[in-house]
Amino acid sequence: MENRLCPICSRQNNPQDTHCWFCNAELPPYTPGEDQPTDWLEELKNTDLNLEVSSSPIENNQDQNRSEKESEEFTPNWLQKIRSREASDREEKKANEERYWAEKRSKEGLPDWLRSLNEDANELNSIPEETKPDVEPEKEQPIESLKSDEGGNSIKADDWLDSLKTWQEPAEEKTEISSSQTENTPVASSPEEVPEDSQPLSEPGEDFDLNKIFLLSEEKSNQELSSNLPVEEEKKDELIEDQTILPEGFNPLDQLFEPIEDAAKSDVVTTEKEIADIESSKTLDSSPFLKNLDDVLPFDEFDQPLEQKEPEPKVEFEPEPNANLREISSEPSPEEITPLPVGEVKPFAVDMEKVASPFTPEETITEPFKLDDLPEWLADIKPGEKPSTPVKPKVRRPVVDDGTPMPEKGKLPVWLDARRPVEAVDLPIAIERPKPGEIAVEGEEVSKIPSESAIVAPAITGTPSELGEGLRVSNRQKTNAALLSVIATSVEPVEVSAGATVKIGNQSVWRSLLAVVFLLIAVLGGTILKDYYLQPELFPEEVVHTFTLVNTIPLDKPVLIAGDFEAGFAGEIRLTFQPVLEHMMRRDLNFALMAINPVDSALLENQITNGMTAVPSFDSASKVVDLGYFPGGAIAIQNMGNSFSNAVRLTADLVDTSTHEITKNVHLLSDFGAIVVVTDKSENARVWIEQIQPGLGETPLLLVTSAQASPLIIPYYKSGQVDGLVSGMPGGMIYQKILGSNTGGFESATSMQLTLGLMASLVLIGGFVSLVLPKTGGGKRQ
Amino acid sequence: MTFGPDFIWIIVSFILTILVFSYFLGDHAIFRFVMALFIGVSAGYIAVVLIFQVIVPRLVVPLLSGSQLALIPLLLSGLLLLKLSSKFSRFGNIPMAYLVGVGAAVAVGGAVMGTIIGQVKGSWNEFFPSTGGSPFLAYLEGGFLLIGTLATLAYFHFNGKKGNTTGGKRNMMMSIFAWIGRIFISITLGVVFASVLTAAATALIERTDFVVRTIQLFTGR
Amino acid sequence: MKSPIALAVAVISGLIVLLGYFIPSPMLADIRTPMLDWAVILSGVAGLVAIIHLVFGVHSDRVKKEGARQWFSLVVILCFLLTLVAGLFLEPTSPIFQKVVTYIQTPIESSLLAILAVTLSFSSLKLLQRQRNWMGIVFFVTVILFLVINSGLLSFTDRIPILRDFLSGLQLIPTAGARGIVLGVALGSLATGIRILIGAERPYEN
Amino acid sequence: MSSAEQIIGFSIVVFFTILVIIFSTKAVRNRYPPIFRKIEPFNRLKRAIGMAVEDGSRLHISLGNAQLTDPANTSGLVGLSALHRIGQLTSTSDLPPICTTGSGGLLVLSQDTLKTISIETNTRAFFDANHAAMTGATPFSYAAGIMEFIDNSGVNGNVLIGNFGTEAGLICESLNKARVSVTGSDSITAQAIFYAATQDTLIGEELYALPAYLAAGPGYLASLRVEDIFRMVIGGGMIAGAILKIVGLI
Repeated sequence: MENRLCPICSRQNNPQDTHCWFCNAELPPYTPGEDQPTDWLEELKNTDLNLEVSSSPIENNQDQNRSEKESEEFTPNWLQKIRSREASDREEKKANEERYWAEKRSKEGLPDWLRSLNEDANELNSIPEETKPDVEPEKEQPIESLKSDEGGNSIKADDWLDSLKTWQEPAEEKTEISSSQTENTPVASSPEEVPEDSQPLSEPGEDFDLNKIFLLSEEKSNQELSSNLPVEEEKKDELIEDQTILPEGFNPLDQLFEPIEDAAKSDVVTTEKEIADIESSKTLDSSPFLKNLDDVLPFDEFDQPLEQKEPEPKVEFEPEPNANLREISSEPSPEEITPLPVGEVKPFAVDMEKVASPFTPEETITEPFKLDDLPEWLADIKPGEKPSTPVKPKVRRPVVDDGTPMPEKGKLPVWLDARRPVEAVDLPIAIERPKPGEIAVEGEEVSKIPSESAIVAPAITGTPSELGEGLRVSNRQKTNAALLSVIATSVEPVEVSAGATVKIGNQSVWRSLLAVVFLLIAVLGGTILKDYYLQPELFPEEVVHTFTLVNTIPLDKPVLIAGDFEAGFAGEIRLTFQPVLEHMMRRDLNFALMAINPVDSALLENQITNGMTAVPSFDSASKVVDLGYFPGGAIAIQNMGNSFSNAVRLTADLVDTSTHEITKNVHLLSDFGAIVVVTDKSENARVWIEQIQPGLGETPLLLVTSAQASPLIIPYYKSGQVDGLVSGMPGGMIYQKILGSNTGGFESATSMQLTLGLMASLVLIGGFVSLVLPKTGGGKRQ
Repeated sequence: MTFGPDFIWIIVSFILTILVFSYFLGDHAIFRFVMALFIGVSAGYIAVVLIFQVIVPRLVVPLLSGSQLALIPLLLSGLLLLKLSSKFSRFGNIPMAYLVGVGAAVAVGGAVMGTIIGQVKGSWNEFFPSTGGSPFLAYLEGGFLLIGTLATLAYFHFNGKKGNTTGGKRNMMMSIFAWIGRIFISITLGVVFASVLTAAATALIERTDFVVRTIQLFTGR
Repeated sequence: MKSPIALAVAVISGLIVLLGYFIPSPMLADIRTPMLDWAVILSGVAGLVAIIHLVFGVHSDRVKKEGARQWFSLVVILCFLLTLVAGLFLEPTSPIFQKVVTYIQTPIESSLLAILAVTLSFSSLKLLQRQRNWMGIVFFVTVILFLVINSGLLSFTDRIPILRDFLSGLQLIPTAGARGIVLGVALGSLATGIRILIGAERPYEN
Repeated sequence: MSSAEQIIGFSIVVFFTILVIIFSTKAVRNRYPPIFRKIEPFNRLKRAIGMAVEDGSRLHISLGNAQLTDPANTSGLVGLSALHRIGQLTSTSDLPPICTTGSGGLLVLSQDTLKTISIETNTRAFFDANHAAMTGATPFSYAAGIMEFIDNSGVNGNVLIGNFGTEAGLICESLNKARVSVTGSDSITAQAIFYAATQDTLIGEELYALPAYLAAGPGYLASLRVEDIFRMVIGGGMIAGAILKIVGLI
């Protein structure tokens, strides 16, 4: 092989080049016997996947040289054109390079910040002895070239673009290192091992630093921000560090889905026309994917867009798209950073990774593709497992790029297409053919979104649809998108309920009918059938015990009634608590009402008023004190457990509790005759049991709860932590029966039994029907 | 029944119940109207309660009585109110930090002292025979509960083996326990769900009963 | 904005309150009790801030915009103002003002809960379609069984000792399951709380 | 509360903290990389996040109605962490997530979180304080408010993480139109309702793992590992105590 490989971007250059024609990185000295770099996919296939080269739709040739020859043999016209254009461009570049070298030689030294960057980069690049590959000197080169790149950035492009480049490089570099490692190691590692393997490389060897771990270097000075590069280097470290801890589905794309990430990166660079053009043409030479896809997709499919792209006029550097690009990559430009207050800008690298992380193939994988990683992805394409439906070229085929991409409203911008999360591909939609005559952006067919689904944020002027203007998608992206389509067609489409709307309509009818049945039963049970209910054979022990305890409450001590329930449960609580309250009123006990929930003060007062109709002798004015709303939830209850008089100083009428007739002798909760907690939630009850009960001594803790809380409270009653329990309407009815009163509830007993019976039948029928019907992807998905 | 203010309130209550029940026919404008009313009224009520039963007795009264300690919550409250301003909202970070810090401590304290120690002790107590009960039965019951609790805990075990960071699998032993735990969890959730349905059914019956009674009141039957 | 003061406030206040759980020192209690009181006050003020934002932020914004939500927000604002004014004049302990709860809030909330009876039953119809696995089937059977038990239709089993013991034993299972769930939740709470107390999680910063 | 219990409690807190810090260090993470079991709802959530970016729809995160002074607040705080992470992940979408709560404290925190996201991801133009709201002051009005708040907001995925009660059933009603709804609560009642009414329910402690599974940071991963260790310790303590109880030593 005559060409020289760039250690940064892994692309081939002429042997005489000193700098990479694509990324301007310094090339290592040329050695005639230099090995071809292995790409990870090739390795993957050799080791893990065992794909049969001949049969796989994405087959990769084992013999790189052979593939080169083949590609030369079949070089189509369009490729020849591109290459001839490349040649002319190279000549132009050469002149620039010479100028650059001269400049570089004239430089006496590097600025401090760049030197430190170099050190950092070396540290980053340092490889443990045992794993250090032989090609280390070559690997040192990229850093050098990176340095020189940065040094010369004033020549080339604007600052932000350079910073973007440097940002890209660590990932590339890392891939390079890992591929070199595997090249030198007999036992090839799978791509998912790459981060682990390369982890030590990225480790600066520092010990635990809480700030770094948790804060991700949040305190950045303005100086650091403006000088960008050292910061970038730090972020690089973190980026690499985080790669090891990212969970499934959030591995950075450069590890898991390198080609797409590359494409995305190239996207960022496309604003510089030369790079963009070369990128697109060179991709055809070097991308393993293209070689694979050559078998799947006829060359003429790629022909058209490239030919159209070629005569494209030079794109001017426009500030607006650049700003958008910054947003895409989450890279704040220096101009944008400057006005920000110190510390408001998060480290870029971390953010970028975080932002990019959903676009990993893993998720795709969960549902339509059943893949966990890129390698597994490919693993799913078994030898000979070509798509059952032959790929329709027109569907996958990149459409004309007229050089002025104007994404339509409601469609994703090109850059997002390039970075789009694979898992989000709604396959039936994704392979939809563009409408005739529709001018679509390249690669758009993969990400075609129905316009009705795109909702534009109100009051936001610049949507990403607009932000995507002026961007182009490289051929690498196109090939990757095409690859996805190939894979997509081989996977069963996601089940989409076609008649969702109809079903929803039907559902509301069924639900209305069901509601009518429920209401009818409730009405009939409360009127005509009200005497036909089944009486319990035995009274529950806890209710009987509660009744006994209420009978033993000393008359000289007040009872604390704490309401901790929602207004929605007031009906059920009334039926449950009314007989207990009536019993206590009959005993002429004093009450202190406390509302843990703001509405309970009113509801408890209301129950006292109702009780007075049954017990008219009860004088609520002198027997009841309203302590009002007691805010603070659990901590307030805990405080009250420590000292009631300190925690509750005032009544609802702002009278001091220590002077009030009913509460003046109460200092601790144990000074009450009984604590009655009325609640609808088991969690609330648990707070009372855990925080209050241990300090109550002889004072009984009685719980009156909604039916929904009872299953989780009964164990506390059985273990003796709760002294009495009345729960739900049935509990209230039994208490009424023991008390010999009628506070309501008996009239509803039949309704209750019939309603619950109906519910049980419905669940049963629904269950059996469900077993017959196919499983849904989830009710919510409809 | 006299046609006094209470009667008007009952009519209001009746109408509101019917309007909410109209949701059975679908989500429509009238139902939305009631929801808007509900949101507005409940927000107003809570605001009044917060002012009169939290701010006044706990902040204003101590301040008026000359407590200098009350100046701290006053200052913090003032800073917190700045959260309403987009310009000065950052000054509200300090009271929020205070609130979050205290909240976290309460959560940690409650989790450790209330739940972890409380529940572990509770599981021990299951082995204590109740008065007059057979010790063997208590051990059997306690053992059953202990296995159930341990299995449920095993279900939540996150560490796995083989695979990437969040794609691992449980080991064999843990899988068996987790399977048992899953049964316990299912039964627990099933029992609680049945109880929720019971509570909801009670509300349905209570409301239907109210509607029927009110209609009877109107018709004089 | 990252502020070391906010971090210090969160960590120190949290640690003081937390230590109060473990160290029974009267001096610590003297500091801790007012600190908890302040938290309660701040929680109330935060509630007010949220209500003001809801009414004069979210809903008043919507009133200004054209659309179907306009009238909805208008009703919210009017009802809020009416209730607030009434409350400020009458005070919350007034029996008249309390009718807001007993005759407006309670019927609406109870009716919403009643609606749940139907909607949850309806959801349960498709339960096994969604959760067709062992866990779903056990859940399904349990729901049916306990609905029947709660209805009282099995009250005859009280006379049959074996059945009575079986049903009583069945009710032990939720105890074990709930204990496991509660312990798990406590571990999660502990982890979350500790992350905040060591400053690893700072939701209060912007 | 006995002093022995207080010592045990204090030890639990101290050791838990130390272990979280140790497992957060790079050295430990690299030497013993964490591997956690697969939890299907999280995969669906990741997919929903991707979908939200893809099809220009929103994600709605609801944090429940726990007060910050309540021990149940941690589930809401976990919801906040999830909001933060989801906000970062969907920052390339033109519709940032919206957030609803039923508690004042959580509202303020969620607004701060949304603001932080907008700063971190350079999307301040998209920040709107009204994207977070306390939709109602009581649990039921909060649920009713959610119905209205997310209606016509382009919401196609919901994440309900926090403390809920029975109102969870009402909230589920408003989720029906969404593609994915991941739900979790520390309340057993809400868990039961979610399990019956939604597809992707996180049971118990699983909800606390959400930020870790969304790769929110090493602290979250470390917490999960320490939780596992303490789960073992608790299990061991229960068994040991039971034996001692049977023997009659305690």
